[in-house]
Amino acid sequence: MNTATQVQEPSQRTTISPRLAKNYRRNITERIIEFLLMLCALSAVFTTIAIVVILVYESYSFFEHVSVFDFLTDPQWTPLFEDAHYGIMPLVSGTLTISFVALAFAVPVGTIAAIYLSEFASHKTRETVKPILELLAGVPTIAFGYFALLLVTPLLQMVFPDLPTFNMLGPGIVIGIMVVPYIASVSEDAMRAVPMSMREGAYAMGATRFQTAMRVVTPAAISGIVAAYILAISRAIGETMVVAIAAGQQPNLTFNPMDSAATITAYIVQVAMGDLPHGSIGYQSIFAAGLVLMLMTLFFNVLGHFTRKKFREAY
Amino acid sequence: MGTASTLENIDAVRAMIKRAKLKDHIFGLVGLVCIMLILLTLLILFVDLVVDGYPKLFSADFYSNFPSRRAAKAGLLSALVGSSLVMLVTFVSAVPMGVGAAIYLEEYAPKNWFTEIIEVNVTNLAAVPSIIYGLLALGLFVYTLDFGNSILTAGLTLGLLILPVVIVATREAIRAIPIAIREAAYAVGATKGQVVGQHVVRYSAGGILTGVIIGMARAIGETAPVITIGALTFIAFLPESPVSSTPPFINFEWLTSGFTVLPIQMFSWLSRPSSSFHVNAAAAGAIIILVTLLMNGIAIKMRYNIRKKIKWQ
Amino acid sequence: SKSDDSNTVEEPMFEPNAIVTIDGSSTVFPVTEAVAEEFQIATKTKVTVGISGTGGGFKKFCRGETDISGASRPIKQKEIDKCKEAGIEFIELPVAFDALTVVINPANDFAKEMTVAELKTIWGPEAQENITSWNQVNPDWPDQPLKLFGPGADSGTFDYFTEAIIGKSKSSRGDFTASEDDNVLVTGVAGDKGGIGYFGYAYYEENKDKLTAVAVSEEAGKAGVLPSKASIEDGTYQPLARPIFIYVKKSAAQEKAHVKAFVDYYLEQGRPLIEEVKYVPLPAEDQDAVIAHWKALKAGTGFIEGKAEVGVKIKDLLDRVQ
Amino acid sequence: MANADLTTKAEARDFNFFYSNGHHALKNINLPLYENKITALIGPSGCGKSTLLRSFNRMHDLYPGNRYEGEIVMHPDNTNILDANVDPIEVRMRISMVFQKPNPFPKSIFENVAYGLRVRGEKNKRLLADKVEEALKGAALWDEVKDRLQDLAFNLSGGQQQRLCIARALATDPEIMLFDEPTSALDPIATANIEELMNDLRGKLTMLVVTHNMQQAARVSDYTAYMYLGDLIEHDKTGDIFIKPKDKRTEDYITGRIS
Amino acid sequence: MANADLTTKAEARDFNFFYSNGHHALKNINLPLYENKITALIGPSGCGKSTLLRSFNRMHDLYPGNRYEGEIVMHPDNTNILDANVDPIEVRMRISMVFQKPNPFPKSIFENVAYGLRVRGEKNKRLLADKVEEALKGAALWDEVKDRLQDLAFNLSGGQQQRLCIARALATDPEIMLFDEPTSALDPIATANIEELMNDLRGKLTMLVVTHNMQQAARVSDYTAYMYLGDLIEHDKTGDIFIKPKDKRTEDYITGRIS
Ligand SMILES: Nc1ncnc2c1ncn2[C@@H]1O[C@H](COP(=O)(O)OP(=O)(O)OP(=O)(O)O)[C@@H](O)[C@H]1O
Ligand SMILES: Nc1ncnc2c1ncn2[C@@H]1O[C@H](COP(=O)(O)OP(=O)(O)OP(=O)(O)O)[C@@H](O)[C@H]1O
Ligand SMILES: [Mg+2]
Ligand SMILES: [Mg+2]
Repeated sequence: MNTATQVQEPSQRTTISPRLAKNYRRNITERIIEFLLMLCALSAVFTTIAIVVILVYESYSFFEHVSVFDFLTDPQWTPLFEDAHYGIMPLVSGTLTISFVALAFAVPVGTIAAIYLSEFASHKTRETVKPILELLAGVPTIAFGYFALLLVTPLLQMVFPDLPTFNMLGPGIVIGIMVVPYIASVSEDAMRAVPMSMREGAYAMGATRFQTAMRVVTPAAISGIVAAYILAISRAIGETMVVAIAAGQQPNLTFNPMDSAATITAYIVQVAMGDLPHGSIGYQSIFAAGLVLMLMTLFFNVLGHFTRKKFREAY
Repeated sequence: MGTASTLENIDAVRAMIKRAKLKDHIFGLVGLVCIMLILLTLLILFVDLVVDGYPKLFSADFYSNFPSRRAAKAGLLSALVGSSLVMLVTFVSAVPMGVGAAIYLEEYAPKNWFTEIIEVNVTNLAAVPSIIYGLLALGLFVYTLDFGNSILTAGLTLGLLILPVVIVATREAIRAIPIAIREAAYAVGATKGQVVGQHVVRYSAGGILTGVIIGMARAIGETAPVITIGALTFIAFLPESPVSSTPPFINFEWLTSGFTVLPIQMFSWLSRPSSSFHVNAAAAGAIIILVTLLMNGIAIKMRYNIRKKIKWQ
Repeated sequence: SKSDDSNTVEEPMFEPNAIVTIDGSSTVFPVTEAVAEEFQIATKTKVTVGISGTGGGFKKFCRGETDISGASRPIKQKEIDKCKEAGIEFIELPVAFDALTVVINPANDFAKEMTVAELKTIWGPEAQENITSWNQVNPDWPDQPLKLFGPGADSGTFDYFTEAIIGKSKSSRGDFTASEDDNVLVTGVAGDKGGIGYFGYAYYEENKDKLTAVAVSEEAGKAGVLPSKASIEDGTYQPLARPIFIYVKKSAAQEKAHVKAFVDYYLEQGRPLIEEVKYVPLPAEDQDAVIAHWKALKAGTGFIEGKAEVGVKIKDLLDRVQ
Repeated sequence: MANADLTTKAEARDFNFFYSNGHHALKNINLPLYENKITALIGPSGCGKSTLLRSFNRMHDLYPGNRYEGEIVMHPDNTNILDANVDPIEVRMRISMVFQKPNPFPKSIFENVAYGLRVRGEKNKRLLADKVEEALKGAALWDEVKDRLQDLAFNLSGGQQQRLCIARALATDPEIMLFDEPTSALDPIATANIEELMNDLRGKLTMLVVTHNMQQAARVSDYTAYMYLGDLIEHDKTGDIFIKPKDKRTEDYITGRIS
Repeated sequence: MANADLTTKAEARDFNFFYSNGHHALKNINLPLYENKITALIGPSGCGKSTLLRSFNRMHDLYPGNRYEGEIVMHPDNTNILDANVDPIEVRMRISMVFQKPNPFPKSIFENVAYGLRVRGEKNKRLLADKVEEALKGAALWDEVKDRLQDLAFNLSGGQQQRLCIARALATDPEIMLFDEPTSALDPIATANIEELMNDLRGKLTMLVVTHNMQQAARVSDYTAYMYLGDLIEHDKTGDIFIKPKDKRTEDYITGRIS
């Protein structure tokens, strides 16, 4: 084919619109825009770097006084006392225990709520309930703190008469309530993302809603759901005011939720509220604690990021 | 194949279906209970605060008085103004930056390790505990940059805090715009800048705004980072007004002013010895919840309207 | 808006942008806040009162950022040095008394009176994990679990209590529920039959219905004394009554008319306000001595090397400064 | 077009369908499905082929607001499957369906095929294994997958996935099988495989096949129905429809004047 | 097929295309587009029709990693539009495109059509209005929308939206128009309208049309090219291709043996 293409004199390339003459300037503007936008994107990196630098810098001074070994193994955390001990373990145990209680509450409730919203509720219910659930995230956390101290713990004391006023169970459950919306909403999104054709496949086999939800939709969305759990863990670990108010601020090396305890966050905010001079070891200790907190959440966040990524590849 | 096995055992099959559907009903009930549990908590919390704060909530003085040592006289004025000004700084610092970052990530960023780092960073920041932002502010804004515990410090801190929220919301809004729209614009000869400016940003504006509102609603209720920067202060006057009637009409003195915000005011009332202050605290709590409810409500309504108006095919 | 008539600047007595900046102890805060509020109404001058704590307050004070610093303990030698470096001279003014109050649950009818030694047994560092029951403190008391509540280890109150009871500042057991928010302590003691805690007198005053105050005796055999206005004024509530201070920057007192006016107001009109916020005013003659001290602008501290002293007399303190 | 030798397995009678937005998608459809015959549904895009097919297993019940009118009757029991008293789950146990895009579950190959039986409460392992093998053989997939039954179904190729979906549908011994453009997402070779498979099943199973490929309809079906804008225009032996359509619109479509 | 009367408006010469994942989607394509003629591209799904079409306005540049090899030359200026020195924006200003699914901007009808001119920096209101009217008339849409130019484009029906997209493409006086299955998302009536419109434009504009509907190719095009698995198998006058295809694979496709 194609033998008869007429031979054409290569004529001069003409610009089609006068605007094309501005080609060069246009490219410059486009470059500048791109560069500015990249700076914006880098702001996220800068923030992270700033956080890390501040935490590491202040912690460095802290670790000049306290050996890392003591920090990790000493069973007592009393940095502000005459007989100062700098063992982070009691704060970590408090943090983990409260997070565990929170998740023990939030995972079942949040997952069930997500499955209900995604597979059982009518479109209208879902569209009304979901935003209301998200409103919970907007409630100031100090309100939740007093809610835990003045309402939930007394209720729990009716069941467990020995429960002290300050304990990890009450605030744990309240944090659980606070993170349910995250779990419900992110899991629900993951379930929504399961293509309708997959559900139709199950229903066409004669499956009931429950069977479809449990045996097809949930497994298909599992990595998204797990990512939601991980997000919830880092939320629970990072929650501050509820624990500061209701858990007792007592650094106990214990995993018993019926005890009172302090968490890393509660310690930081307690110290930040008190009479602590800048540059003292006490001041530095909140940054060392903050560094540990940051590392813990970082671990879970990165875990979550990769789970989500895997999940995105599934379809 | 083909002999009607289901039909032959139809009674057994029906009984089996009935059993299976029972689980449907049970689960439906359990799900409803779970949701009710959460909704009821919200309701109890709110009603409790409203009931406790009732005498204050409906008194005009409460909104126009400064804090006072006397519960009956103490009002929210400086906290209201403080929260508004802090939110202004938060808005100005977070929104352009967040939207720009999202646009870069969605429209410009090449797929490489560098972008990957930024992405991991953003998701990571979104889950960094707010108290860490407080420490950042303490170390960076208060002591290194010497901004003190000013409106500027608080606004920037909360701005950084909601930056990931804005980025994520904007990215979602941008992703909702079909590729086809971009290709259509490119196909008539638009440049990348034009596609971004005249299409992407414009069509995602509603989505971006809802994200911003949700982020701001979160910032309004944040307590821990603001406490960390040391904002527990008795402030019985208002900062310099940002606008004035004489040239140059705007000033920035207010940025360095001390301040108080709603959750801090609530917190400080709660820690008063006299329980008569707890009425004020409850009223302040109810107002914070109301404001966040309102903002979220607006965001949801907006999202709904946008979806109704622009239905991508 | 409506508030204009009462609070905002209408006819300021001083230049329109004059601000009295105060920071420091949360213990002194209620008094200073009350004074600030009234002063603002009277003179239309702006006052800010921060709560950075005694230490945080001095930090700012010695950097020259504030005019006045509230303190629930005397200034420390380190802080004095810092101030000196920055060329800041200060005037130390005791303004009122606070009484640390030991409280127990109302259901507790055996420990209404306690000696300092008993308190030391309960709160000393050796007690950590050892003293867990009331009968370990006093064999006459029942075998009831001991639940402790106290202010955070970085507060002036904690410093003073440990100094007064244990004999060494910041020396205390660590296994107690600590909170900067005294209402949390109130809730804790009120909610626990075996509870014991301590905090400023004002919190006890407001929560008398939920708590019992402990009468403290200095040594066994002596009768216990309950905290009250009378027992603090006459010096019998020992060792837990303590003075609280404001430190005024001398240069500000000399150069800034509004700061001077504020301190004048504090010392001369403060009495009813101090009572209103449930602190105990200084006895009349001490008050006069403080005013004289202030008028003379005598800079420096009356404490030796910045060490707190339990049961120190106001007059002695003032006299030591020349 | 009546034929005395034929048994009617199911038939739509004066059947109308309305989508929740009020759209009247099917108008007065009368269509018999003859036992063990393949009926093809053809017609331009949007004419209602899928809508009709999905009515046969009440798939539209999944989305609220859709409305059926008229009857779809199954024989020999003469049940109107649209009746409000008839449980759609029961209907779907008798009639299975294969979709346009292969939609295996995120499970192993074995579990995919066994799913229908598990839903029916079957727990006997031997029986499950037998049934799965039988269904995979019926779907001409056994030889390709017999050594990796525990592999995730997603690891199969598109054509294999579609045959897996057919095996899944076959495993429960359905009375009728519905196919909605079963090959339109597949490449030519996979398409040929599926068509061959349908030819194998011909005579054993009643099938209803939607296709927008007329050549496919001509190749695989015994009967063909032509739809246009929600109406069933013509239904007849496939040979007759393609050689001498009675209706002008059918002719236009077959000759490509409408697409 | 050589024809001395024809002017070549553009041609692909030994053109190869590789997707970023390394897929060699087009292999040694040689294809002339004759001036003011309609060329149709047919072939089974996945054969590379869209890929070739989108190479003509360098749409692939939008996605990093895609690679062109060989030339696509435009006449009379003899520009190789794939040349790295040629700005793809310039190419797109000379060659416009209509997509499979109507993709109007969420703007008013007027602004949709005016967009290409605005991008070219045109601000004169009179001129814009004239051009928009002309383009809408050219797209046979003017009478239907002239009273509601400020309405949102989404409020139009699918067929109207597609004609709007054609108007948008026409408004900038392109030298070539590309159509990628422009009717496959439309109902038969809208399809007929679009085909009629293309017939109206015939002789005024060089067009390249991808379609998977052979009847459509037969109806609207002057020349037809048949592609298979990335190769251009045959290119000839439309009548010749459909009546006496030279290649066995073309014949198989046209007679429906491959689909
Ligand atoms: N969920 C729905 N709600 C409202 N209308 C619908 C819905 N689904 C389909 N329709 C409309 O019903 C009509 C028939 O659609 P249907 O999907 O049955 O067509 P089809 O013949 O299968 O077409 P195709 O060949 O494109 O699959 C169409 O006009 C379609 O727009
Ligand atoms: N973005 C991409 N990356 C990698 N491969 C692609 C991409 N897009 C298409 N392909 C592959 O390139 C080949 C040609 O695709 P193309 O879309 O051009 O086919 P087509 O002929 O237009 O088919 P259809 O009729 O389905 O539109 C196919 O094998 C396809 O899978
Ligand atoms: Mg269909
Ligand atoms: Mg294509």
